[in-house]
Amino acid sequence: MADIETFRRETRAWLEANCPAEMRTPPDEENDRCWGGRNWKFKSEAQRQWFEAMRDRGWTVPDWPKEYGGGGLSKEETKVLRQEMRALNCRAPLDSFGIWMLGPALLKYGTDAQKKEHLPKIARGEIRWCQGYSEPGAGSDLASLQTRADDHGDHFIINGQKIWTSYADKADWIFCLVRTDFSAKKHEGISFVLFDMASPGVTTRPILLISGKSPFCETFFDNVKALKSNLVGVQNKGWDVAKYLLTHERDMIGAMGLGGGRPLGQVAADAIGVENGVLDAPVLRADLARLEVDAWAFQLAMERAVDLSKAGQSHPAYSSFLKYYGTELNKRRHELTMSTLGSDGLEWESARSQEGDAPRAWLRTKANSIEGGTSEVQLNIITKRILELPGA
Amino acid sequence: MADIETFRRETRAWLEANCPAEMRTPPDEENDRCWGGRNWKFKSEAQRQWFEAMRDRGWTVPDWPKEYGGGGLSKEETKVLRQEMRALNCRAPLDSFGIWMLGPALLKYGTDAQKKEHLPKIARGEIRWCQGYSEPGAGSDLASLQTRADDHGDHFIINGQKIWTSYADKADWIFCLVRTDFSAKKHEGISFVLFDMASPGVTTRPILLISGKSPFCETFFDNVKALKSNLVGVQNKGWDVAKYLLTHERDMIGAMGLGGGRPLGQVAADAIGVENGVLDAPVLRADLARLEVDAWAFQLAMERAVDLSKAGQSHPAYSSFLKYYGTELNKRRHELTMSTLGSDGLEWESARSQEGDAPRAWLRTKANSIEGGTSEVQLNIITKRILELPGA
Amino acid sequence: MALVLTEEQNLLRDSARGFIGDKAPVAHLRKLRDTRDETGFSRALWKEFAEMGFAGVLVSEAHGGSGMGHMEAGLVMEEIGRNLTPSPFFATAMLGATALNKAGGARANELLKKLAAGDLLLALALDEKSKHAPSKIDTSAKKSGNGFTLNGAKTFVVDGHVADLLIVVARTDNGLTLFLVDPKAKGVAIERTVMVDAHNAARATFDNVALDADAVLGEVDGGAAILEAVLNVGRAGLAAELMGLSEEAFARTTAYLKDRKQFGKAIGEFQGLQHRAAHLFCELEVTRAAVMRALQTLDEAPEKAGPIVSLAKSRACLSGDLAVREGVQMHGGVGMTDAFDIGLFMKRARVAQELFGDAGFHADRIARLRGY
Amino acid sequence: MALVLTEEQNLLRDSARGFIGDKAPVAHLRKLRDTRDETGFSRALWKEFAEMGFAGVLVSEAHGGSGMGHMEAGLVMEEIGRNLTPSPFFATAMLGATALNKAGGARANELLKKLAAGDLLLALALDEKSKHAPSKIDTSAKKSGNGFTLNGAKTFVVDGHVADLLIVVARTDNGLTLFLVDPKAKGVAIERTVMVDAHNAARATFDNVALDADAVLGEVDGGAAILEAVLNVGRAGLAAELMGLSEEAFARTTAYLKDRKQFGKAIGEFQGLQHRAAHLFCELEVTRAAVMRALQTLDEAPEKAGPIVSLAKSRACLSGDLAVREGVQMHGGVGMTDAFDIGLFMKRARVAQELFGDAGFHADRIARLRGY
Repeated sequence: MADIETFRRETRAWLEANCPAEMRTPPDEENDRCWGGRNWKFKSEAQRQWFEAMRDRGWTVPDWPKEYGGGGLSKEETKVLRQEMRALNCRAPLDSFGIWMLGPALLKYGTDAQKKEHLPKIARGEIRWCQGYSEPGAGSDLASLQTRADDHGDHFIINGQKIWTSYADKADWIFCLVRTDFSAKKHEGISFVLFDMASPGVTTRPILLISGKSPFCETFFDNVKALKSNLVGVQNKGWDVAKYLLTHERDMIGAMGLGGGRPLGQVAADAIGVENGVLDAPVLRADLARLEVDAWAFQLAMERAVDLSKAGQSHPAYSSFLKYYGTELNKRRHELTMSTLGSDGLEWESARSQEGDAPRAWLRTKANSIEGGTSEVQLNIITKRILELPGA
Repeated sequence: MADIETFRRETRAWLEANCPAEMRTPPDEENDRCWGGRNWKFKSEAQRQWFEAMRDRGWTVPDWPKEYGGGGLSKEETKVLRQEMRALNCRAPLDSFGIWMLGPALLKYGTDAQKKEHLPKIARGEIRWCQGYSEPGAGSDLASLQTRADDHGDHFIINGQKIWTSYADKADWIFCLVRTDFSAKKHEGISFVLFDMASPGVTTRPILLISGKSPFCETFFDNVKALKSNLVGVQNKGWDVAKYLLTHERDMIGAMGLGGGRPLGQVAADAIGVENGVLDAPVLRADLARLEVDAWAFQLAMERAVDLSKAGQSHPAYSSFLKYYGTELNKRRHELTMSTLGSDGLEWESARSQEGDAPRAWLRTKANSIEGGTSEVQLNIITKRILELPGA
Repeated sequence: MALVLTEEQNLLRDSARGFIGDKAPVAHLRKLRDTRDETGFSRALWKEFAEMGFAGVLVSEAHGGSGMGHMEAGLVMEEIGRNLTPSPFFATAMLGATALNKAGGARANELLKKLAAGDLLLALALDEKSKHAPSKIDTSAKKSGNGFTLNGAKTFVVDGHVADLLIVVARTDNGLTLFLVDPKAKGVAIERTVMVDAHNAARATFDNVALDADAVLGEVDGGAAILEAVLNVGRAGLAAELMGLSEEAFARTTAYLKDRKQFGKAIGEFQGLQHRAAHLFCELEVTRAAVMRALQTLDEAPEKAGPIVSLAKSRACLSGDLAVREGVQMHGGVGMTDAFDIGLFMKRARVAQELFGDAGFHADRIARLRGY
Repeated sequence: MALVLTEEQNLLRDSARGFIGDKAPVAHLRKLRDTRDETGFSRALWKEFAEMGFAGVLVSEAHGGSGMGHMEAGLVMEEIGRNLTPSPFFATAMLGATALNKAGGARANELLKKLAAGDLLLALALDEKSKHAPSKIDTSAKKSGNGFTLNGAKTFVVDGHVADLLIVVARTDNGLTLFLVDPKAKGVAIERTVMVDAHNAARATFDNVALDADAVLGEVDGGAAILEAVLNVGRAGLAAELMGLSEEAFARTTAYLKDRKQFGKAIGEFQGLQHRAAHLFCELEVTRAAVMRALQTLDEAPEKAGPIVSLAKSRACLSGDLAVREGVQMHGGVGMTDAFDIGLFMKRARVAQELFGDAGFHADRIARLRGY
């Protein structure tokens, strides 16, 4: 434990020295994140400095091996780094589907060549990735996807359509599920391939959401060529990779349950007022108190999930619990945020409301329990894999 | 409307003159009800007086035809009678599964002879009935029942076992579902027969409930003889009668959602205290307020169900809604009653707690959403028959 | 009163349903929103509302109205809810007409006539806090010569930016007073606030606004009674709107459950969704009974309507909220797209909940009335 | 601290699970109940608890205990919960030992020794109202000569009718003071109250009870700090008990879902029940994390434990309540019978919720601490 305390001290000192003050304020969801990629423009000098300092230590991906651009930290050290970053309110230096989703899958299923090719570019924020999973007819029933990849020896020719491709219009490469065997049972003819979004035949069209934002796209493939050297895992066994990756996506989305920013109870106290020590909206107060109870406990459950995983005691389907609970909690938090803000929270276009920050965030949360596998799908997984009930 | 107002005035006057003061206090669930039957002993002279006065007017079953011992009142008059009885807190003169369940089924499916034989005895409290439906292997899936009735020309010989037969040990006759055709599909070989519980071969055994009470029995039939003249409806078509009767049972159980007695908010105010105008248990108070909102609205929904029925606008499966909602509400009310009473409500044996009145009533409500078709079965019925969703 | 519609009410509902569904379906709202329409509703359509007798639904025939009742007004609100129709019906025909009816007098009667003809738009300027709180009024009207000087700020003023007259709730020496204020008067500033539901709302500030004595609606210091009547009517109307909105959202959701296929079958075949849909059906039925009784009470014993109106609004908020949340979730991804209507139902439900007190506000009010 | 058990803790849990499951399964409670046992638990078994080191789990080795910690005590409580075991463990080994530890001094140390050996039973006489309210203490101890005169009435005193000494919370001149009171002293009346869960509880009244100066536990007027420590330990212990109880109820329920057939298949094949079972699983996991952190905090930073203990108790009440309600409903008719165990879990859960504050009490407490 002495070593880890030394590590903690040194890390804290380094973060204090290297994280600019501007990078220690809560980011605006839409405008302040750093996504990297070929065409990335930093939003500020502080953002660039912070990104580069972290990148140079490999701390955009602290627990990846150093040879792939990572920091080579142990699980314990990674946890300490995260704790110290949280203590200083440091922003993430780089947000990336490459880090959260593709990277872990490549580390497990990629060839040496694939790891060497793709992982450092992810770690260094050089290539921005998007995910090609859902299709109009394949949502919860993802395995019924129909995008076809015809085998042409050293490459595939891909035709079809994806939907809900986040930031497809801004991404450089895509990791994509395609059907490579139409005669096999539906889970068995799927492959997992990577290709450049700049390839001829790729087009994207943004989807406007009810929040008025448009992070998602429809993506069309018209005779797109993808090299077989970028097939991850075994041909027709892409479902295994997809499932593995989905658990990482679930962890990420589940973490939304943690919330962030100013405690809602205090927001409410300021907005509504306190009389005799209690909020002047007694029924709302009961809801806020119950949310606080569940959210605090869920935060501990997230912490425990990491500890279980470190101790090798985690159930492989545990991420479905975190995803389900975290997203439902996040929706509840935003419902209560709206109730707390009252009519001020309903303004959609005004400087006063930061162009409807609160209602747009509220509406955006409604997708949490749909994307990455609906809440219903998570409950099915828990039923089948953890409770082992029949017929699930 | 003039006539009905006259009826209201006269009814009120008659009730005031004929309902003894003792019969205008809330009855103790266990001890004060009047069930009638061959072996009935009145609990008090007032109970006898009130029963006989009402019986003689046919008002134990006010809306049944006079020829069968009823009051021959219109729906409108029946409603007025009920309102006036409620206004004076009059107890029901006679509680009876014959009135609530068998009677309506006989009125619809019975032969003239059956009606003349059985209905007046129900109306006059001379025969007490019990219901033989569930079996150990046939609960929610009632139609899979196995009690067999073999056809012997003018009579059946019945063998098998029933469970959850309320008051079987006190009843004079039973209306019973039996299988008369073992080769037909499960809903199609069932018949609905009536027989005397004093018949040779009938035995009953009480089932002790978690509430410590025992209104239910296991009931065994060992070569019991039942006359075919007491077959209700068509042989092998008893399921139609059973379903019709179940809707009446559901209305009855759903009515539990109305609650009764002292408003829980006031009980709480007395038990816990009020500070600054609000209960000194703020989170509990929010739950109580929400219960009050839902319970009051449900009371109106019950009233609307009667009005819809009178207007011929009611859906035949509407009783499943009332049964589901009313029983779930009643469970919630008793949970909150327990929370309101605190440790005083946990005493199981003491004069102070009336021998655990509150906890026993609380535990008893847990059966509400099981008996008469579980909540899950009601939701299935609503799904299929009202929402018409596929595959339900 | 029986909790079923009379023959006449059925006819009115059918006619409102046909008319509003035809002239102002959800596409009507979309168009107003997407063109950033300055008025926020269709003036031509409002004239037609007047011709149908809807503008004057609560105005007696003596004053040029159709002299119907609250039950009937509720039926119109329900169809407005079903179609998410932006309309002055709420602010003018329900709130405005009730204020004028209750105040009485020659000027009010003259205004009622114009209102019923579709020639007068009103807006109630009441709330000052972000959460509805009719007891928290800081706006003041100080006596000044024969008249008053008005100061204060109001928020969530429905139709505030298009109203011909504002009805402003202000504190006077011994209570509350309602004033009819010309929005073009000196010292009045109106800011339209674009809301999440693309319906009208505004903020209004009053900076030493000079009012004549005849700006008073009703009696000086007698505003509380008028306001209570207006709030009862408004809350019941919103409950009816939420009822219509919820039922339409639910109908669209069950249709989608029958239509959308995953895992080789309609998603409505999955019992997990079936039970939730059936539960929602029950919640809506319970709410409908409360809303009907509230509207009936406004017609028959308006002085007793407070608690039952709170019940209706509380229930309509609860079941409306559940209906749109389940609606979006059960629609899955397409439910999240702006191109699909279900999200518009969620947006309007949120605003209608917040207006004049949400489920918690009204549950609290009932608990207080019951002494706990 | 990681939210996983250490190797030693795993061993302890296994040993507690084996021992308690073997010696005191649910049938043990049934027998005590059905024979109307006068003690309400098995004294012989309590001796074995002492031999296992459980009686002195919170007593240091210096005072004859096993010197383990709260995490370990929580593991024992969890197994007690799983088996619904009536035991002095809660009142004596958790509450009593904490009070004595915190008070210190020669007499306390001597009592700790007896306690750890299984030769001393204690009971905390705290609550006076039917809802837990440690701030509402009317019982008073007035100075009288060298000692005090005690007057008041207490309720919900766990093990009150069998305790060798009562720890009575009373109001003194400048605060609260804890007193060690002999239940056989003149003026003390104890009434055993038979509770729904067939566990021990009593009412106690004190009518001019004369107490010596050395009856004071800790300092005069210094009871609040001891009481806070005792309540923290007790609440966390009850949370752990509820956790064990809930998980066992859930395990029995999922087993029944696999076993019971209706409509030609196991009822666990119905998605309506599946989703509810899966949701319940999640609620229990969330609670477990909170309970573990609360117990850890009692070991590592007890002075900061107040809020996290309230979190654990609040969560354990919520998920415990859900577990037993779903348990009975999913068992259907047989779940309603006294012959089946699931109802006993519901009964005990209700009592454990009420003891030392229910979910609402602790949610309210957290909100107050957070300033709203």
